Amino acid sequence: MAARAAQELQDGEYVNLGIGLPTLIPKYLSSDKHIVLHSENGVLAIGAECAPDDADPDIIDAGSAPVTVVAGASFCSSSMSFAMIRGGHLDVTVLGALQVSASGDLANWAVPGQLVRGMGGAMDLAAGARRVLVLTDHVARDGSPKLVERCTLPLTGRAVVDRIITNLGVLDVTSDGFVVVELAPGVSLEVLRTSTGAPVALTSWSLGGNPQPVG
Amino acid sequence: MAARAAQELQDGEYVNLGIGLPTLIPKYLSSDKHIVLHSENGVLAIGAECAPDDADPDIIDAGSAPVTVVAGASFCSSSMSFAMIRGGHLDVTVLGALQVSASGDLANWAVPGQLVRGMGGAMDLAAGARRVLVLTDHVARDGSPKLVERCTLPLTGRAVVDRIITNLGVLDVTSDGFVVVELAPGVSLEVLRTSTGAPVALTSWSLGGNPQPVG
Amino acid sequence: MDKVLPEARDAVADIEDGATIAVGGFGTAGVPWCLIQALLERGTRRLTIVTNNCGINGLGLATLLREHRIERVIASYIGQNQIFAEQYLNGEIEVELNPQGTLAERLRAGGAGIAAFYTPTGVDTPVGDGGIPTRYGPGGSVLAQTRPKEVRTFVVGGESRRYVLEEAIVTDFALIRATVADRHGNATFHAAARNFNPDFAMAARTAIVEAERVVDAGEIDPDNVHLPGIFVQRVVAVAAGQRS
Amino acid sequence: MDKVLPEARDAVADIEDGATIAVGGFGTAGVPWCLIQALLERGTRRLTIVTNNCGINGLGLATLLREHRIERVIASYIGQNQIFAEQYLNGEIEVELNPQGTLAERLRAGGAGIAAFYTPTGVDTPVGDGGIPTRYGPGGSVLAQTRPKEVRTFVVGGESRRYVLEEAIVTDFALIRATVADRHGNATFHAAARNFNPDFAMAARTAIVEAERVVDAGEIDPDNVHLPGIFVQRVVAVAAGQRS
Repeated sequence: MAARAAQELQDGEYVNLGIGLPTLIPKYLSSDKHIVLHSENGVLAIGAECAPDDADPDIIDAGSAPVTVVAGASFCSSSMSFAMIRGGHLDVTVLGALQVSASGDLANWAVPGQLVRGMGGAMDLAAGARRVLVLTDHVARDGSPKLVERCTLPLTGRAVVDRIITNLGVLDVTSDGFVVVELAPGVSLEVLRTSTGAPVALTSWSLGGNPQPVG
Repeated sequence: MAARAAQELQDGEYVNLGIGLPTLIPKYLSSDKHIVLHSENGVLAIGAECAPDDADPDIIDAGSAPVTVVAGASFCSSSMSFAMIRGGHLDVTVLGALQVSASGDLANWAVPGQLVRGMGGAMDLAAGARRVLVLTDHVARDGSPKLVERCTLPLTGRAVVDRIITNLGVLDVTSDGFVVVELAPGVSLEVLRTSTGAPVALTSWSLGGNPQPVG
Repeated sequence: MDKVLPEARDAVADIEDGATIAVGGFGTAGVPWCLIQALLERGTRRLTIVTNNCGINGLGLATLLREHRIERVIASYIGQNQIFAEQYLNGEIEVELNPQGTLAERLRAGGAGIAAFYTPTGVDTPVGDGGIPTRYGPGGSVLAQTRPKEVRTFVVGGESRRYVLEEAIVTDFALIRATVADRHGNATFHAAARNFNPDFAMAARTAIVEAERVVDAGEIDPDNVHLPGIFVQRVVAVAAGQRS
Repeated sequence: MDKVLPEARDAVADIEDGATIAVGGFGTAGVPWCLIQALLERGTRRLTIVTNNCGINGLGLATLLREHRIERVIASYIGQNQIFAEQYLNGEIEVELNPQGTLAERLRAGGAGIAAFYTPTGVDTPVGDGGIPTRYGPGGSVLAQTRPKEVRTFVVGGESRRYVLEEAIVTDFALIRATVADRHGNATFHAAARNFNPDFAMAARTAIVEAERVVDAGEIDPDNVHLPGIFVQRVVAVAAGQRS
């Protein structure tokens, strides 16, 4: 999944990777792409994670992990870092999800009845990045669909998600709802559809662009 | 007048001096006071003006005059410079005036029927500085009073002026209108009053604090 | 002009019970450890703390939570901060959760004299619609929750969109950790230790900086001051790496 | 990643008639002389220019005014700028005057995704009340003037006060003069040449930087970048002191 998400990122893009699964993406970035990674605690052009022993305690990412920076990096205040996010200067953000609706609503920060642990920077990223990718398992641990007609959980943002990458495939959010772009190897359209809580359309475009067998 | 205004500035204060008369103030600052001068084009801790030949063309004040900076100086963007102003971080600003009303309204940027040349930073300074001093001739060139009951010119700010220093004396703006603080040497209260377009009160405090003969 | 005080305890000596304090830091970076420790030792109570995450791994602001000095927290993230979560859930503290960018911008606005602003962040979520628990009662019942905020449509750059109104925050004090500060209060920050520190200093009536190195005025390049001295009232020297 | 273009004319080659352009500079400091010259040579017309003072002593943006390329100016100060004054008075250009801090903040807001904000500046003046001439007709008659803006009371830090609502500005392009820029677009400014440049770059869809020195990525200290490369799309090298 992280490898597939890495393919979404284009040379020259400014990208923020949410905590969790998305942090695995850099490992899969091909070296001929120059992607500038942003971290909302005021770091632009993050490099590799580094061993705690080599770490500069002041160079951390938004998950508090020790990191390095690459040539062309800059540090800034939180208000400036979120000016980048909210002002539409990030090309892409990749976020995790609890639920994504067929109209692109994202819920990833709170579950009623459980302790609310705070939204951190997720709402700013959802509202501000030009393209919002979601990277998530296709279904929840209890087997219930995460891709749904309408989110039942509190939203992180309305109509913000552009594309969803799961262990079963890649789906776009369109004005007609979910559209399959790719199926993961060995996954049938039928499996994808039964694992999804809303209709999944199959466009001729997605057929044409899809090397995997469909149906 | 500039010498008298210089006495108003206290050790350790952050001060912005408007263009025109107020720029003469630094010459009269006693050397035992450390005043930090701010210029709205993003300079904090301006020093002396300097000869054009010695000038760094990038170090100018808000009047585009070449200046120096002193130890402890910093440069910043315009938005940050006005954050200092609007956020109440300046202790004092000294501005020129076309009119000041008895309730502290200031008019200093536009005359109906004449070309409006822009307010520049004057409105931000009037709204933002903790203390607004006005430094001006007591009457206009045509002899009409500049200190008036109500401003007839477009305002720079309402109820913003704290103290006025003129060639005739020093007046405070209070809830009772103008109150004389000092008379300039050789100026009688009568002259001050006939030169002022609103009542001028004489408090016992101002009498006590005033070495000049009154009346 | 010399804003340097001898000890951290001198710098926090007038922080009274009930004060509102913005505290810089994100995770372990840029945390004013020594000022927090001095505040703990001073014993001040009923504090309102504005901060991103209110301590980490039991350290920093978590030490004030443990001693029950805090009654209200304005933050963006609780995460795995166990004592913060506990006191929120058991109703001991009131918590107002903000999107992280909104939190930074609210204090930047307070420092810049802006009363309120319209942001796209949080529209059609509980941030704009209200309903985020702010205080829990016995058995996990919700005693108080956030109220709906004004939402308005603006056209910016030709694009029509809805925005939520967020108000500025001004605090009594700010506790700031800098890498270098001069005697006039000018400060610089190393790497991600900058984070909320400059914004929070601007928002406070009295900003107190602990700096790993204190230098004379003129030693910091005027082009590279991250926090101008006009926003800083007090400076205390601490050792690099010193955390209490 | 290399944002450097060979010549200023390459950097402005897609600025079309009718574009809105924010142009940095205050007085003679931080003015993008070479990009303005390239725009002049390109011949682009009907421009809306956002700028503090629209040229000085007949130089900079005044050269575009002289060639009648500008139809609208959003600025804070005309001062002794004779051609600016003339074209405002004779009705050739439309002028919207803003308090200088409001101008900077409107573009900073545009760059930061804030749609609008409440500022104390201009309350109870023609800025808030309306009535500043924006276009003159024959004989000095006023053809159009600013409209009243919303005024609202907020309590900030315990103090109740009235504020006026000001909206963000986003532009198609920004022309920026930097002292040093790297190939990724990170830039620094010397002294008061910074002024509006970082704010204006943020507010533009395409920010073009002319830099007195262009260096490889990594040569600017990451702690001292004044304008992060994420806000910059194009870089052009000019000689220090070069003005056209």
